[in-house]
Amino acid sequence: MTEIDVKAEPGLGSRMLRAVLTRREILLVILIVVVVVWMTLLGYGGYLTGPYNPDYLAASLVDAVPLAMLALAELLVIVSGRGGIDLSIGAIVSLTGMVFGFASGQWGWPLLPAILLAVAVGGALGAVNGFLVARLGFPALITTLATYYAFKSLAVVINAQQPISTPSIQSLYSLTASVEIPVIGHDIPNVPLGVFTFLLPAMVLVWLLLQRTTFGRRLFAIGTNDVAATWSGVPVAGTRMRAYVLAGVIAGFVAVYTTGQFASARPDAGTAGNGLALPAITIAVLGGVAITGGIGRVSGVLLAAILVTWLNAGILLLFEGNEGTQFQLLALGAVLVFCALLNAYTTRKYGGTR
Amino acid sequence: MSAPRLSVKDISKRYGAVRAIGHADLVVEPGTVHALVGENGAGKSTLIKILAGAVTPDTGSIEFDGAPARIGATADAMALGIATVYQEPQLFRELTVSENIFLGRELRSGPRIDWAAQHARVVELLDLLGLPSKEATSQVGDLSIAEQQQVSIAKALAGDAKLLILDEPSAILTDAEIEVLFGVVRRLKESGVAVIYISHRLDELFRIADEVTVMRDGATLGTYPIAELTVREIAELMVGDVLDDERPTRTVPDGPPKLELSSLGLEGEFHDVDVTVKAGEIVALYGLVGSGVSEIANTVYGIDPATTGEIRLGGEPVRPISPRHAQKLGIALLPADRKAQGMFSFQSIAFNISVGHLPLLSKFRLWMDRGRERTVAKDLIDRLAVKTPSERQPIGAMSGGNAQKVVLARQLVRRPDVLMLAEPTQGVDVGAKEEIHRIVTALADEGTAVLVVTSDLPEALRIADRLLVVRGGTTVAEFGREASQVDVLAVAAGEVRT
Amino acid sequence: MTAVAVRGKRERVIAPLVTGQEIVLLVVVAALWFVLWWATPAFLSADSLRPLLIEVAPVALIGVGMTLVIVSAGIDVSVGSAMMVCGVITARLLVEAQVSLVVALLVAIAVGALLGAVNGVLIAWGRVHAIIITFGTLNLFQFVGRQLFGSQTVNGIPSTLDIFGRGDAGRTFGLPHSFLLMAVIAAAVWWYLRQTPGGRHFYAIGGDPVAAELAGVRVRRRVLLAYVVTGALVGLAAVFTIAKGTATLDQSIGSGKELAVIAAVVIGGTSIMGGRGSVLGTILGALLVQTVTSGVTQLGWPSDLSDLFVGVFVIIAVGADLLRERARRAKR
Amino acid sequence: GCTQKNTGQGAGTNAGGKHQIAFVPKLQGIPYFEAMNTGGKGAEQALGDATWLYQGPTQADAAAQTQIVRSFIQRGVQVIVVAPNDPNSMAPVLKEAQDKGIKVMTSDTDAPNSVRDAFVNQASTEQIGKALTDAMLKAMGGKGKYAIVSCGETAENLNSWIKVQKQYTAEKYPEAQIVDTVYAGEDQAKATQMAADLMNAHPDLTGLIGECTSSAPGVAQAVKDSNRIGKVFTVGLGTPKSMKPYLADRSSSSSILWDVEQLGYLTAWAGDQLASGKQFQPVNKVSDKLPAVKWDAATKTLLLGDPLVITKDNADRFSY
Ligand SMILES: Nc1ncnc2c1ncn2[C@@H]1O[C@H](COP(=O)(O)OP(=O)(O)OP(=O)(O)O)[C@@H](O)[C@H]1O
Ligand SMILES: Nc1ncnc2c1ncn2[C@@H]1O[C@H](COP(=O)(O)OP(=O)(O)OP(=O)(O)O)[C@@H](O)[C@H]1O
Ligand SMILES: [Mg+2]
Ligand SMILES: [Mg+2]
Repeated sequence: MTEIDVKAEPGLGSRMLRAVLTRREILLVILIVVVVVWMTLLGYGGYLTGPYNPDYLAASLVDAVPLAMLALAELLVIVSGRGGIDLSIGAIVSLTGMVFGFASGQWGWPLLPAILLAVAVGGALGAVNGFLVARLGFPALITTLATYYAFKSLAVVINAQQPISTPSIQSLYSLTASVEIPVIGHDIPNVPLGVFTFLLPAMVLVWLLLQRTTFGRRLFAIGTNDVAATWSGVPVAGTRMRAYVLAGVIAGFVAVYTTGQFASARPDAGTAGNGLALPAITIAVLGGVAITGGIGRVSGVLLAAILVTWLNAGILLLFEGNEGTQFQLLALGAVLVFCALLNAYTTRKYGGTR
Repeated sequence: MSAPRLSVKDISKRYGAVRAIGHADLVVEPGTVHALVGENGAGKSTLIKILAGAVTPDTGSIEFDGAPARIGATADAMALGIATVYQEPQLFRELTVSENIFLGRELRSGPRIDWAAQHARVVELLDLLGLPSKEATSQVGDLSIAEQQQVSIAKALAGDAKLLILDEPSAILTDAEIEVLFGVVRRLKESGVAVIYISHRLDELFRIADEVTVMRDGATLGTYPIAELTVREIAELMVGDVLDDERPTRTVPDGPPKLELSSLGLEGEFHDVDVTVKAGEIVALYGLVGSGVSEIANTVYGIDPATTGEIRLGGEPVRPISPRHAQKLGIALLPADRKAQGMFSFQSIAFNISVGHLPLLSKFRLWMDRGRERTVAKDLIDRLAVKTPSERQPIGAMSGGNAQKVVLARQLVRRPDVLMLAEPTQGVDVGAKEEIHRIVTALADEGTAVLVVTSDLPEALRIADRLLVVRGGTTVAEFGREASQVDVLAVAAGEVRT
Repeated sequence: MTAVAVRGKRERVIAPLVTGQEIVLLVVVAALWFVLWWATPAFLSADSLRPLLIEVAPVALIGVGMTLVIVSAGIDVSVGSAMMVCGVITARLLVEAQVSLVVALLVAIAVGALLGAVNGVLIAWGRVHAIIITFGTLNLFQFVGRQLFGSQTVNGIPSTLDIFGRGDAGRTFGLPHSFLLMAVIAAAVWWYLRQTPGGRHFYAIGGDPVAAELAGVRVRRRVLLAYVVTGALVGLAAVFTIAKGTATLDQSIGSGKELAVIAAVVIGGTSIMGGRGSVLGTILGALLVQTVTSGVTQLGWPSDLSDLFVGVFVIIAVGADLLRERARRAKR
Repeated sequence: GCTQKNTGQGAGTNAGGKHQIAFVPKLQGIPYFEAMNTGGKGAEQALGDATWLYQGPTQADAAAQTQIVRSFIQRGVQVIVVAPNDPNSMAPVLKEAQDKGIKVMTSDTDAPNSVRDAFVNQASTEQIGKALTDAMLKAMGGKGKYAIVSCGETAENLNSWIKVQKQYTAEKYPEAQIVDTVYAGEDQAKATQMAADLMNAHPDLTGLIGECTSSAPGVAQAVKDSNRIGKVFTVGLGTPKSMKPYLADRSSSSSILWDVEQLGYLTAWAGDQLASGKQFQPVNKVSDKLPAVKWDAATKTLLLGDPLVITKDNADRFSY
């Protein structure tokens, strides 16, 4: 059994193709540029109903905040492996949002303790998922489907269907309003405050957590190969459990954010329509998170959220009437299927994306 | 003389950089049992997978009953009448025994399965193999591993096989079960079926085989009538001329045992295992597949805690209950199944090395000390001569030998008191093997107690100061450095020492 | 007595007819019905059970297909959206093109099968995880459905659809036709899964697709078949749903059905990991979910509590499944 | 969708200097809001100087509505009108619109805590609640038990009507009783099933109210299916076309609504007034069909008129 090195040095062209295909961030950046340029050109050509300009792009980021944050939550649980997924994340947003509403809006708690309570409740709900999945070995998909039903139901029942929107809740809007960035703000568009108060901190924290802490290492280890992780002495169940708890914590912050954004704690905040979980998972997958675990990056998720947000915002200007919101569905579905097929193809051709 | 049942010429097969088979010829006559022997990794399973259509060869030709045969898929092999019992059972836990046996070629009455006909046939087969007929409708998941193995055999027998291939069927069967199996094989042989029989238990070949083909390093060496050989001679053929390579001499420092296993046992796997390893000593545990040898290291490492006996570490009794626990006690294990138990494929080399030592390579056990991590990784890459441009390369893209060194490096970040190595050089090329041996010896020189669990005999003899043979789930003999391969193999394969 | 004895002696040549999970479910449903009857006696009246059966029919029907999908280790979250597409096409054909019921029915089934084929091809040949593909097609089918609705409702659904469960024309032996039809199809699929080689192959694929391929099972064809059958049943279920609705069809058709169906299948004992499950269990699961939903309303509890109970039942079902599997491993 | 919409002009202005009035309904594709759209388009024709825009979310969700409102802000329309799913949730984005110099309004459902310049009310909460109750009790003969099948749990307008119904029933019909209120979402089939469940749970039930346009036909259908026409009476807030078959076979006694197209018309008209800077009069002549629309300056509310009782006799007069 001799080993030989058969790999020849590939040319520049094929290296670039490979980078585009295997590095999801590069593909996403290209797609974002294509969308922005294409929309802008359409705008100049008069095909849009309103200008697709930096102001609009900046303002629409307000929608990217909860989406990207929940996609980060999904990133954590999907990376943890063994079919990890959290369908209940939107329901956690609903339920913790109501708890936050009670604390801040009805019991008159100051903001900080109320936020801490919401986050703690989010973590506790995530711990329910985590306990079932990590400690008892329940399949994640079906477990979180069950808790989705349960949490959603509790969120609606807890205040007899009523949203909470007292003046103290309404004043929270300032948490998310658009602001001018100090110093350089004069020359660039106003960006929603939530991007700075919620999304960026969450991103940085999750990034640090994944890339710089021992927890991140363990998480990638169990997601990549949980047998090998056991053999290396990594506490598999504890680490996986923590991923679900953290997802719940992030959902808690999102609950605070949406409560502020809409000046109202709504029992269906994360579950109205198709809910927030499906888009969050979609964004995560689009961002290059492998559904089989062990692969996923914060930057990919952020770029995917931005792509979808800006694409959606553009579609609303491109299509008038009800068509607009309908074409958003088409865009999301097509982009997801395209990226998934591409993923499968590159996995076969290059042995996996990174 | 009529055409042989099977005639294989010049088969070769590569898996990427690994050459599984370099050159194989094989001729099997109808109505004979043809043994195929060779050391682990010699290419036996690959050859039979080619015959079964599960793997396509790179070169070579196959003739069946005198006619050229193209075996592109398993269905082709089945159509020819080649039935295969794979080394790893390919059964479906949720289906019944009867369904498993007929899967893919169900007996039908109209559109539906003819359950009664299948049942009748299955009962016959089970009878033949000495299994109770009520098992026909049991789900396979409810059966023991040995019973599952017998179901695999029944499955192979269910079709009208002209050529039956059995890949190490006896490894997990009891003596009584083997007896039944041999009865079946003899009957098939009498009815004109050709049988290829792979086994590491050389002694049993004499009771069943007519001819034997020996493989070494991916090549067939030749075919011999079994009656002309002895266990010892077969062993010599398998081992080849590396037989008397020079063995480095090293002196083991005197001292109390570092690791002691006394009457250690694990229900259903092994029993009464007695081993001692001193600091600075290298001890090998050698046994054939199914001897229980592989489980011993796992037990010491806390994967399956022992059910009887005692483990002592530096004289103190310990009871590792998990790998984590074992590591805290200072025990490390290089796992046998590199891919499944050792590698984090799409993660970097540095990641793969540091993952077992996160508290050590972090600040406050929380924050990765990336500088240290890099230094440690680079240091180990140098020390182990891992061939890689950088510590950031993913391990999945590396050759087997280099990947193995990385997994080994993980065990060396902290120098363990006891280092166990399971099949440390399986699927590793000669050069890397050499280096791994050097590293292990160096570690022992620094005072680590080393226990090598291997089924690679030359390796065991080369690096070990002492060698213990495991057979039938227990330690049966001890050899020193001067032992000859043939002696050891003969004992392990069942020769009774007088 | 003697008959029983004779049967007992005869050798069983096939796996047992019903599994433990199914018996447990049967007992649970029976117990729930008893409790509800005790709390509100009207529960066990024809007027109460008939709507329940009509309501169960479409979910159970899609569940039959979903059982095939999940047994072969897949999943389909696009069924709700597919139902919307089938529904609007059928309704518009009936109202605007005035086609006969039979034609509309066949078109619904064909459209459903086509959508299922899209999923099946992408999953089997594109080699992408089923949940991702069907998340994608969920959105794509939604788009198609809404385009077909064109922001309008379809009004004046003809009363010929009453044949599926309404009034005297809609029932036989007091049972609504939609439920009966579902039962017949379920029985056929049950028989297929249990008795034919093709059926058993689904279990083999769910257990280990590579080994199944080695044994000569045509895995991709089977996988495709599972999604196509599910799609076709979604088409029929869409017709049932239109039939049980009012004279107006709106865009809410199908919304949220995927989760309800998956819940029913899992409560019915089908393992989400594939390889194990039965159609009978799925129907009992669907019956259980609807009983809980109706029961909560009939008891006068907040209707949203029913979701909580469904969630708890799913957890219990999965837990029981795990315990059984563990006991089995321990026995070995 | 790729037709030129903005021929060569800079951002923000619009073709021909017309006022752009954008309406965001709770949900697209349901007859009620599509009828409002029809009315609004009619106004566009009649008024001459206004363009009526309409874009609805695919899900009845505040977040989706906000996105659409933002795209309208970006288009630089002059007036944005919203029928909020959750009134409070719309307040912030409406404020944003106003800050950009856009006039903001609500229609169908109010957002009382918002900065809206006007609310176009179909009929007062009191009136609708009372009309529903009176119609129900008229059918039931002034006494008996009835139940309400509502839709979205959080729908502000439905909940406020229900509150009135409860009070008014207790005051005016002491022999009548509301036994249960259930929520079916925007799902007709679920409404039907829940109505059937309610009838079973309360065998002495004689009335059912379908509180929105999807549950109104639903409850009637349930009565029809269980052969209880004449024993259980239903009243609902249903659109004429969807209620017609049920009014005809008497499974529905009457439907309480208002002229939805006219509501759309009035909304467009009001938007046009705001855009051109005109003040509302205490009583406004909007069109021939709307000769006297009242403006309440204190609450900044335009009132369409009294609720309309739709019966089998007048159902044909409406095209939605
Ligand atoms: N799928 C594969 N990919 C890469 N290498 C492989 C693969 N299968 C086998 N090999 C390698 O080919 C060589 C021959 O393996 P094979 O399984 O044929 O040996 P064997 O003689 O059956 O050994 P054993 O006695 O241990 O069963 C080994 O080095 C093995 O690691
Ligand atoms: N007469 C037969 N005897 C034995 N095995 C058969 C026979 N016919 C088909 N088979 C095997 O049974 C399996 C199912 O084959 P079949 O031709 O029924 O597939 P299919 O038509 O796709 O299935 P289905 O009946 O589900 O549509 C295949 O593995 C096939 O090889
Ligand atoms: Mg082998
Ligand atoms: Mg067939």
